[in-house]
Amino acid sequence: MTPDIDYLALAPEITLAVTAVVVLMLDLFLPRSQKYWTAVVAVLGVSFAALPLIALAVSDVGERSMLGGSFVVDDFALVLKGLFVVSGYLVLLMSVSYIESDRYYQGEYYFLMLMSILGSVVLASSRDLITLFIAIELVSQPMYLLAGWRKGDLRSNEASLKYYLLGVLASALMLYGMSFVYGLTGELTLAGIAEAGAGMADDPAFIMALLFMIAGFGFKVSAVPFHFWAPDTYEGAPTPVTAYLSVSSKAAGFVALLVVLYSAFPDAAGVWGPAVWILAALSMTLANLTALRQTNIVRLLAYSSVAQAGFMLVPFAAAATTDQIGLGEAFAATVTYIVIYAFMNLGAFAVVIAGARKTGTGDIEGWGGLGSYAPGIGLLAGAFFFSLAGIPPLAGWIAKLVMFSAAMGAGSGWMVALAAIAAVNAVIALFYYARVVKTIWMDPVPATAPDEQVRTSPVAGSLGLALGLSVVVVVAAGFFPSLVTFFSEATRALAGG
Amino acid sequence: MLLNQFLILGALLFSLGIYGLLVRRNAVMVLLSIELMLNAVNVNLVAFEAFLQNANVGGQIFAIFVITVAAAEVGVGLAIILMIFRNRTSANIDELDLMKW
Amino acid sequence: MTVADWIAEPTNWVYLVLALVIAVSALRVVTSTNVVHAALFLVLALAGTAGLFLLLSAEFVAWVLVLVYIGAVIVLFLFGIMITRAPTGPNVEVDHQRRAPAAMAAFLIFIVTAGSALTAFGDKQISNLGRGTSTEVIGEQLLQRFVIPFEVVSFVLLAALIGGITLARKDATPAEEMAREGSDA
Amino acid sequence: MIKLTNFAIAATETGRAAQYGEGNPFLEWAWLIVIVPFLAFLAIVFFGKRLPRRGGEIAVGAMAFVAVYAAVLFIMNVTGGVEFVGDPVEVGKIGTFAIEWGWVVDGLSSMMYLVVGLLAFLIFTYALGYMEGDVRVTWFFAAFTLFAGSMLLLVSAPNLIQLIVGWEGVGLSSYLLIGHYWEDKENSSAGMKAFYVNKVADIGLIIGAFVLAIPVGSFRISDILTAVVDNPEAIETVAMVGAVLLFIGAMGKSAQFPFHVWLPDAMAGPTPVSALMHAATMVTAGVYLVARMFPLYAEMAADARGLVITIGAITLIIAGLLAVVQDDIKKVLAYSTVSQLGYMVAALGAGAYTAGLFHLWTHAFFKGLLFLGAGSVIHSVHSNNMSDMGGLRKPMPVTFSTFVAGTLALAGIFPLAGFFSKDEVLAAFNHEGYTAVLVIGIIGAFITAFYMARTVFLTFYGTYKGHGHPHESPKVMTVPMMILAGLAVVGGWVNIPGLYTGFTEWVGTRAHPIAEHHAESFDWPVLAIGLTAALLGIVAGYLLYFKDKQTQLERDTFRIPLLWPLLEHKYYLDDLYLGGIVNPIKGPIARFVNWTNSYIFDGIVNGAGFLARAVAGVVYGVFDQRGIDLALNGLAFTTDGAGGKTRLLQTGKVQQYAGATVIGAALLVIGFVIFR
Repeated sequence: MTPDIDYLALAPEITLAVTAVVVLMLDLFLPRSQKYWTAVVAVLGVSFAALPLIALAVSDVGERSMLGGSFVVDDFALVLKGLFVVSGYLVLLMSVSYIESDRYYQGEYYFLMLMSILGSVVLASSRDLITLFIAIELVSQPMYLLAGWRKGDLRSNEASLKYYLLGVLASALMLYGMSFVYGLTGELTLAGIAEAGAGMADDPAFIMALLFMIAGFGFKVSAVPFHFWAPDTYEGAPTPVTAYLSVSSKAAGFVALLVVLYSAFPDAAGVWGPAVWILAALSMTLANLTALRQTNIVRLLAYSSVAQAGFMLVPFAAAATTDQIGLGEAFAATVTYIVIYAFMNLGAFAVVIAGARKTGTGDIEGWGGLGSYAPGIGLLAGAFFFSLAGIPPLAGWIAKLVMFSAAMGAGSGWMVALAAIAAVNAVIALFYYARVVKTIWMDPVPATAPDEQVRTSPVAGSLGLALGLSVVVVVAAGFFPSLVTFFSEATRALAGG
Repeated sequence: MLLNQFLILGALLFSLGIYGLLVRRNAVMVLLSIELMLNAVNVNLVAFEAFLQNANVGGQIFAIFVITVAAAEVGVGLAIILMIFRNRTSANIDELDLMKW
Repeated sequence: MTVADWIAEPTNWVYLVLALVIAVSALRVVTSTNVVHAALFLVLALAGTAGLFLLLSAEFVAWVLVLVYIGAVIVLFLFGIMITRAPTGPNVEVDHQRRAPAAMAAFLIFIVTAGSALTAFGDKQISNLGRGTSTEVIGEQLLQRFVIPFEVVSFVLLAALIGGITLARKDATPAEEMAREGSDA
Repeated sequence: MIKLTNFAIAATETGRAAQYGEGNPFLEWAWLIVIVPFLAFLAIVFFGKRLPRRGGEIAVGAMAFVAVYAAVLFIMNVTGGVEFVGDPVEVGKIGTFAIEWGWVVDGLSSMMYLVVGLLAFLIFTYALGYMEGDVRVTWFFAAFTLFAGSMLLLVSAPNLIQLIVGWEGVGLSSYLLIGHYWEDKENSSAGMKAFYVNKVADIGLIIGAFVLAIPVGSFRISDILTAVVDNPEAIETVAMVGAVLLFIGAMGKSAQFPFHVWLPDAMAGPTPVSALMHAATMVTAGVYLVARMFPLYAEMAADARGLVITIGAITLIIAGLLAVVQDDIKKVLAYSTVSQLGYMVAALGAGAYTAGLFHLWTHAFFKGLLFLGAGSVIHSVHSNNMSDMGGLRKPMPVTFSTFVAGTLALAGIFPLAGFFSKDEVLAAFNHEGYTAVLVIGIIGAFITAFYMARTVFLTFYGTYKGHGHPHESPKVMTVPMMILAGLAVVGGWVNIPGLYTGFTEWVGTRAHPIAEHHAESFDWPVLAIGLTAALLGIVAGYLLYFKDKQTQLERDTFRIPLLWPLLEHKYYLDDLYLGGIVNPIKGPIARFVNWTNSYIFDGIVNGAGFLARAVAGVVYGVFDQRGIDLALNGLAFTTDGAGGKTRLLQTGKVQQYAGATVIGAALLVIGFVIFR
């Protein structure tokens, strides 16, 4: 008896897996001077993975479910797979010049990156606890290693170990929760859990299981108080890896949260809604306040990304106090925010890579006057940071708007309070985002700046491409939100709204 | 047999693992504690499986996956510890605080 | 169910012995001052767990545990301990001074986990254990219902293997590398 | 007061039935007004540097287009009335809400298009001369175009989302422009301050928009206003909250107390920016918002109007007093703007839609003019401070005469523009029964005239105290000033009660017509008192800053007032006699008049002038600089300080992180189990 496998539905995963193996093989046989081929193959492979996604999106079969509903390719999965492939593509582009410039292991780097992307793509389709768990592990484990990829750098070592230890702890908590979910409901598929778990929302064991799982996912999305690894790891890890951690890895955490909370625990929204409310409020406030005092740009972005995670969690909290339509709306709001956030944050990290090359430092002070000798980078920095701050008409503003809409639409006093907290935090965030832009444009060039030749050296082509693609999306989606909302609206079916 | 006699043993293992994770200075010993925690999950899963008697033996399958992943995790963890040891000639994790605030 | 009933069941005697072994060795894992001892206590705890699994008629999982953990992982650990020259003698500072807060946190978790188990399952019995789960069923499930995670977990292992080797291996100096490149060409 | 039932009648009564609407190509293509500035912005960014005037010509060209197109629309409105909402383009969805881009052409927006387009065109032309040789001319014009474009986007908005986008765009580009001379740290931080203060208030706008849109189910302004008129239960409960929140946003942009603190600092930007910002864009946005949502304030949220009028009144008096003690000529004008905005807001709060907008209209001309004049002076003497000026009447005749025209218009002297609009505002206060506000308004009129007279005398009379030789500005700068001077004179003649009230009809055509009281003739007592107050203000300024030489020398140093009339005013009277006015009637009558004059009349005038200065000094020193600034800085400091504390959580020790994670998870569980 062979399992019924829909190979078209699995085509993106297969493409990525084959690419990864090819990259590994190439790395084995290529001489050192030819290693760049691994990068080319990796980038091409990720692009090819988009083709079956498009084929699936236009095919007539609405929803492809296999293996007893534990692996489903529906609109939600397609949209998120698309996001993972595109952001993976951008991260690979950002990696090329960065990885080449030092004595890094290129072939293994791209292999591990592809593994992690593969994990996230599998994750988007996972609809049972085991597949979900394995997919999350495949996303994370390569990242534990890649965070330490600058082997000789003590900070990178430390980043790796901190991420690893806390990651494993989070996995253990999540697994403990999952084991109880299985024990209580006797089901592994999310649909089965939703059915069997209905009416259990008051059971302390059920609450414990649910909250432990949220803690595990909260680690991935770096929500306070599970965020502690993020600033240290972001600072120490190679910057493209950080970009991946703050976007794809975080998005993977959100995908897990979305599918688990909305499709496995819809009846327990009264538990996870308030829990996420607390996480959201804490994340926004604590991270924004701390970000005010940061002097390192990557660390600033780390706290910014924790705060952004808080914003993304807001609609979850709204879901608890709303009806079925509002549930779908909250779901779509989170997806919209994730998609927009992915592009603006990747753009911001691409700017950081380009800017750090030119200024020779990650200290914000050292970036003074960057706008005068690299106006292009300066403008892009302005676009991405203001987008993160939610200034219209950049895409980040749509994200904020959607988030506010979901919060206010729920109509309960608690949600209005959370919306107010979010609003205050949006203003606090403006302080540190605008400060970076101000430094870039309005401060004098510091004496420690590198010489003319370094400052005016051109940006690597691949990095330029990544910057260009992200800025196009960030600007275009600001004017035409449909570019994003068309996709996120398609996903809301998962929440039944 | 009671189901709970296994679950409480699992809870005990899990808590001891957490205690070890928080209190051990040596990185290898922290890894040992993590193994305790994952093992607690396995105890839970197998006990639940025995209790539920599911046809698809999901609990046991889950436990197998956990064991596999735990093995991979140990490999990754030891690699990281080795790398750090090479740079600092110490595997004490409380000495790692270059990055803070 | 009274205590007398519980003791009347012979399997519970087995359980009691195994549980004591597991609990004591787990405690020693996190308190022993000698890393090698700690690792060996972990072996004991895992062996006890494997025994529990047999008691719960999960033979396959029990043997996987023995083979993978005791056979491979612990060996890996011991290598790790040797290579990192972890403190092996007594009287070495292997713990923090902050035992109390750590114990508090662990105790909180114990309350939460054990408490929820108690409220949820009360005196539910494990019965009808039968002859145990056949390996055939597990194999079938793994390759049918769970074939995707099964394939994916192989990638997890591969990634851990490749990445682990890359991180852990000693880098050649640039001169050595040049020489090797030369010989390649 | 307005009653809900009047609305149906009002629709037929006030606005003329609009003659132009669907199908008219000018209206169908009116979105060009909004798009062209943005295209110009892109063109300047990409090609500006290569052009002879570094991109300025593109900016001026774009604004000329806007001005001409707006003029066509305006003429269409004047001749037949326009009421048109373009088919919106749906660009996305937030849940059930559509995000749309669209454009509105009606009485209100066509008036604003014209004001923005015309002022922007004139000021951009002026800026060609003013900014010549600046380091970042291209960048300046790019941001300036963006500024005007954002304002037009805001004005054209048929829905609150588009309005907010334009709103934020105005804030962002103003930040860029205020910080233009960023080499000076103070300037870039002034830009930041403007940005932050606005952003804080914007929260009100954004949340307010949601509060109103959610029960209505749409962000379209017309839907919301229709709901207001239809009076459904759902919106009734939130109308008040929504109206107040929207008004908080308006307070930020229109620099109403206590959000006014950013505006004077915003003077750090180049003068053309100040001119545009104060005359037509940005600060008028708040007034525009309240006017656009007027039916909401008139009907459901009538209680919110109490807040509106209170804030307006407080702002007008406080800012007016502040203007008195400024030495920086631009700051005088800045506080003056704040004060005049207070008039507009208070008028809207009193339910006088037309009066508020009328004052916006006339104010645009004379305040634009005054800023250009100030810029011309600054350009010439290279200082903002009036203590470096004086005696500029001779070397700068055009600037002088146009500036005086602007001053008289602002002071509200017959028959200049400000006279009619200010009188209409005061009359509205009187008619609606806001006596206290009327009194404040009249005192404000006195203060306005006083500080403007002071400015004119200190700048253009006396002796020159600066360095170098002042000279008249080039044609490219003076011609826009002359045009604006002309408008400052005649701008008010479009709404003369009892004679010609075209303006009332022009702004009346809109989808939700406004029912309000329109006086058939002047409110003569109010007119007389208001005009007298203005004249007294000028006289007081004249006495203190022209006749009183010592004051002129000491400028703003305070002197004991009681000695002063005794010493100086004899001289004044002598002068008056020598002038030949009183000479023929020397004798007891003359002496009596003389005595009355010096002891009572002058006493009142000068005493009031002194009092104004004293109060202003206190308000400025204690309240504005210390109180509000401290609060703002304190806020920044507290958050920053909190950041310093929260930072400490990140100890760098991985096991403490793990502990926090574990305890966090455990406490969550315990909390939920216990509290459920």
